[in-house]
Amino acid sequence: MINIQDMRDTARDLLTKNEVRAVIGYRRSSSGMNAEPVVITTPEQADELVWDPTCFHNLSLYLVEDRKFLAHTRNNPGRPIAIVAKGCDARAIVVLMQEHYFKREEVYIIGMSCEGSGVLVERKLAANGIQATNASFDGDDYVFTTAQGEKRLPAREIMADRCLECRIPYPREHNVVLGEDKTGRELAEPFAALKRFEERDAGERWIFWERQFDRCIRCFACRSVCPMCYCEECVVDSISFPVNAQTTAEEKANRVRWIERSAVRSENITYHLTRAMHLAGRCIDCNECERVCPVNIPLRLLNNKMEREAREQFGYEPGASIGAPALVASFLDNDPEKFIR
Amino acid sequence: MSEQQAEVTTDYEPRIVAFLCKWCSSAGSDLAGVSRIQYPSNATPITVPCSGSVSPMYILSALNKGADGVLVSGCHIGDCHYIEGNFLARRKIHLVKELLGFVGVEPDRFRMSWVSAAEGAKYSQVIKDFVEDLRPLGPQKKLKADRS
Amino acid sequence: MPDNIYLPELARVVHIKEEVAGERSIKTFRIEPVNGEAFAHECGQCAMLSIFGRGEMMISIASSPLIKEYKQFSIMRVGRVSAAFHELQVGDVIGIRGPYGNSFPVDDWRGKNLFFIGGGCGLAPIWPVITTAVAQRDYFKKITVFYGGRSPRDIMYRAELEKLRGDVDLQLSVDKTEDGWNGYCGFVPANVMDKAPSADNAIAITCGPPIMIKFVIQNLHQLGFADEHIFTTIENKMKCGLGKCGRCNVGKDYVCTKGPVYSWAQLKGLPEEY
Amino acid sequence: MEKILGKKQIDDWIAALSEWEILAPSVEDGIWAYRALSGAVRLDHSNTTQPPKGLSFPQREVFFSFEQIKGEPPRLTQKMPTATRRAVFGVRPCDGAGAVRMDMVFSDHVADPYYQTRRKNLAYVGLACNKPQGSNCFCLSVGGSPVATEGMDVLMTDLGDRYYVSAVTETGKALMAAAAKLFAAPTSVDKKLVERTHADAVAQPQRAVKNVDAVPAKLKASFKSPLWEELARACIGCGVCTFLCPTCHCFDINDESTGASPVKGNRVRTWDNCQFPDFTMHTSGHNPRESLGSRLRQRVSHKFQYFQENFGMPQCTGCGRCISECSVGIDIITTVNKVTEHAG
Repeated sequence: MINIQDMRDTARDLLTKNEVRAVIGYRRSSSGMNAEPVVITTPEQADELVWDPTCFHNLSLYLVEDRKFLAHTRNNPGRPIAIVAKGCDARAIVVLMQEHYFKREEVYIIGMSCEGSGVLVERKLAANGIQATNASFDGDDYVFTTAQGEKRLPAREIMADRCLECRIPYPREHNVVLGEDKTGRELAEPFAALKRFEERDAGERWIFWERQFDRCIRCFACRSVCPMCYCEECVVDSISFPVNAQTTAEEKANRVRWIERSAVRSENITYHLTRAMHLAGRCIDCNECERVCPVNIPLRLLNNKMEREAREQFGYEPGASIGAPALVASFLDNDPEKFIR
Repeated sequence: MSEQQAEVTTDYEPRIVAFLCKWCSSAGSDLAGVSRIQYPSNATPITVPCSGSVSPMYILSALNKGADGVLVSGCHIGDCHYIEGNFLARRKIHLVKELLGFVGVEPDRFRMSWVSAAEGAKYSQVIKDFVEDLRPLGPQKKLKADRS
Repeated sequence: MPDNIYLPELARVVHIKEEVAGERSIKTFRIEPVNGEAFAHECGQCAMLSIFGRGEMMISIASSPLIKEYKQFSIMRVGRVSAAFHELQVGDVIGIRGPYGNSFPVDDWRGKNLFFIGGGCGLAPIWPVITTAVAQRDYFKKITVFYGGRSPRDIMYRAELEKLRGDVDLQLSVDKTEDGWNGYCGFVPANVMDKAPSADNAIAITCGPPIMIKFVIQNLHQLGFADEHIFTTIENKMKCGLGKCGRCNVGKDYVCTKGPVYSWAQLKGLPEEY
Repeated sequence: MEKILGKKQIDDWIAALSEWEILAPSVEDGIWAYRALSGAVRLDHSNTTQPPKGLSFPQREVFFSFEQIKGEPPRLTQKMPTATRRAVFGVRPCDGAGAVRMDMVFSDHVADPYYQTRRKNLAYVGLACNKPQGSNCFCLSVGGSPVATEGMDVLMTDLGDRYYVSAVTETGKALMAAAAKLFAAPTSVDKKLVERTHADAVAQPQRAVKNVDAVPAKLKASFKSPLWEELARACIGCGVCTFLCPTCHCFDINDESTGASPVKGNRVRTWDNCQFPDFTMHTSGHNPRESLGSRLRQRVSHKFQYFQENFGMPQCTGCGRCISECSVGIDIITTVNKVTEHAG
């Protein structure tokens, strides 16, 4: 069991000794039970930090934001930035380093093991009729503070599927780590939803996806929350994004309009499939895209499909090692090719 | 309804967008032409530097813009002008194919082949087979943009 | 206003003139309505021009409201739609809707001295004011036009400017001189300070690159111009032109309806988001 | 007109509205939305994920189509929406208030014909909120009320086994008149009960923007406050808060191609929003609102200052969607309260 105070002490210590310029972590939000991301820069703020089953966010997104900001201001800060990272988040950081987005020494990883637990799903919680103001870990349980007093539930009942299926709930890449390494734990069979879905025939699958993609409102929350979607220019915005004083009229005029802005099925599906392809071998299943979707599009199915394909066909694990090549920039002599004529 | 089906089988000509690598498959298609090998004119060839340079975006975009089928064709394994471009294509295209099938697009709408510069006959066969396989599927409407 | 505010009228390009060559070239397009009469406009107003299939863009009307037969637009080649404009031939048909925005209160300025200070393509938005004032020469006292470009080749409306001599005191300048240039060499704000026009009974109208405007305003203040007597136009990205799409929103104003013309006194009350 | 309708008779009322297309809240894929009614109406909904805004201001609106044959002038064909009369059941008062604000925007200066065509054929049959719909409701603090009639054609109040139904507009009266037999005159008991229900509804605890009247001046004074960047630090720059807002109305206009020779296509309006980084970007690359803080400031200031200055009321109606659906906890109530407190 992790003592939250240890995390706060670690952060405070790093800031006091000036070893890092800021700590990216979680704090309590103003609107209810959930944690929210925070960037603290003074030792006094360390007590704001929290660690509980609502720490959903993959904070490595803010490492990307930080990098973009530094590039924009042409600032070389010298000291690293620290980040509180779960197992999945740490794998995301590894992918970013694999892609040379930043260097290892520029990040200080405060690893948090999920041990035998994981983050909760608000919808599952609501289905249990619990309206809580606070949530906390307690071994295999979650404990909630509600208007009717303390409520306890086995974590498995409302835990996120991706956490139930997670085999490596431990940040292997870290500077310090809190909690035990429970690698190999089995709370649920991986890719369970994917397997169930693939039992349907192609016609049913299309009918399913048609309904999902029709619903997309193109708020781009999935893209915005994803640490891997760091491109300066996305195929979706290729008309107006981003120009600077050096961009020539030719460049702007000749940009291909891959996808229209209209939120209609054909454009939505092109967007989501393109995104799934761009995440192949990079997505570490933090599932933030699905969590933030206001219209419940099951994006995890798409990402899982790519992940399993990479694992089973190419033996590829995303975020396993900083030195590993990217999935689509490498190959094996015996890659499948039966489909080729 | 039966009238419509009849229309599909008689008037429907599948439109194929074919991404051909400039070193092998494009030359192969030229050879088919100069050798006067008969094959259907359903494919619109787009020459690309290498099959490895075909972005999944091209494939999705072709389907979005109304292609009934998409072909990616490159040099045989071991013959890539850029040494490993077709190895990379093989992996990438596998993923695209899986993803399209996963969302319920008919697997026969998308195809990959290795055609060398000497294989004019093979190129014509690939196109013939593709057209025949596409015909029963009817027009591709799933990913095609409806901009009414 | 037409019933459907988003439906453009068709207009034919009848004349094209290249003002400035180079990477960001400027061309002036004269257009006439295909059917019926062109809408009336006032000095400083804008119109939304379309090339169908490419899109729309908001451009200030560079011809005087006194000219009814055609409208003129000077367009710099910077983006998707403007690049397509530069491909146009005489006889091509485009779309136009408008006029949009407020205008320079030219009638209020009768009996005053007018100082125009323009830089680069910033001459176009104030050009209708200059030409209208010259056409109604008797209404105004002294008219002075300061205008500068990077080099002599970047001076737009060169021939038209020269024709104004006699009616106006024309002060041309270039940042960098070339052979054959016998005008002022230096930045526009410096030229203004050098000639130091009197602020007595005078209105200053300026348009140009933001950095130029910044220094011009400082210099005008030094010369004794009050904020209420300095006018400029601002630009923001626009899509509808009708105060709805929200892009040009700055403070409580939608620039497309409340602007683009502002006195410096008004502009000081707006957030700097343009 | 004030009437009583038995709960079981609401489906009969709807059946009598044969000239109307009926929309009502339903849940599909875990999402509450106003959808075409199939089967019996359900009004036990918490507020819908999206407001009914899209019915008058759809995410995609084709203005006209164009075709340009070489050597000929372009042919434009206007595409005005068809005028189907639609009645929406179960609209919550915050969304009714939202419709009032949308109406202002789309009729101010000049009328938007696409919006107007859809809106004038749209009737809102509202449902008062006897208790807040969620933990982030704050209508009372922004000049609204859980029992407000603004924007509604009819307002229904749940009295247990029956609805107290008040017509607000002539359209509302016509809707009720279409099934006059189903409605009974309210008794004095009904009248007392509805009064008490409304009073209780208004007395329910809600979150609150503090002293909303003083907010515009304080926001104005806080334009350059460093607090904005701090408050926006976690913002991911997505469009959730604006796309789900009942009053956000920003849009983009683009030409969508349907053919290259001859050039054919549609000019299309799509929703857009001030939180996307390219929203205000000039062609030159200059961007007046480059940072996340400046964009948060724009959203909040537009809701609480600019709209107030132009239309005399805050644009925000307190539905709480932007708070509940924000994935990183950006909270418009806290934001306004913090900034105004800081302004002193």
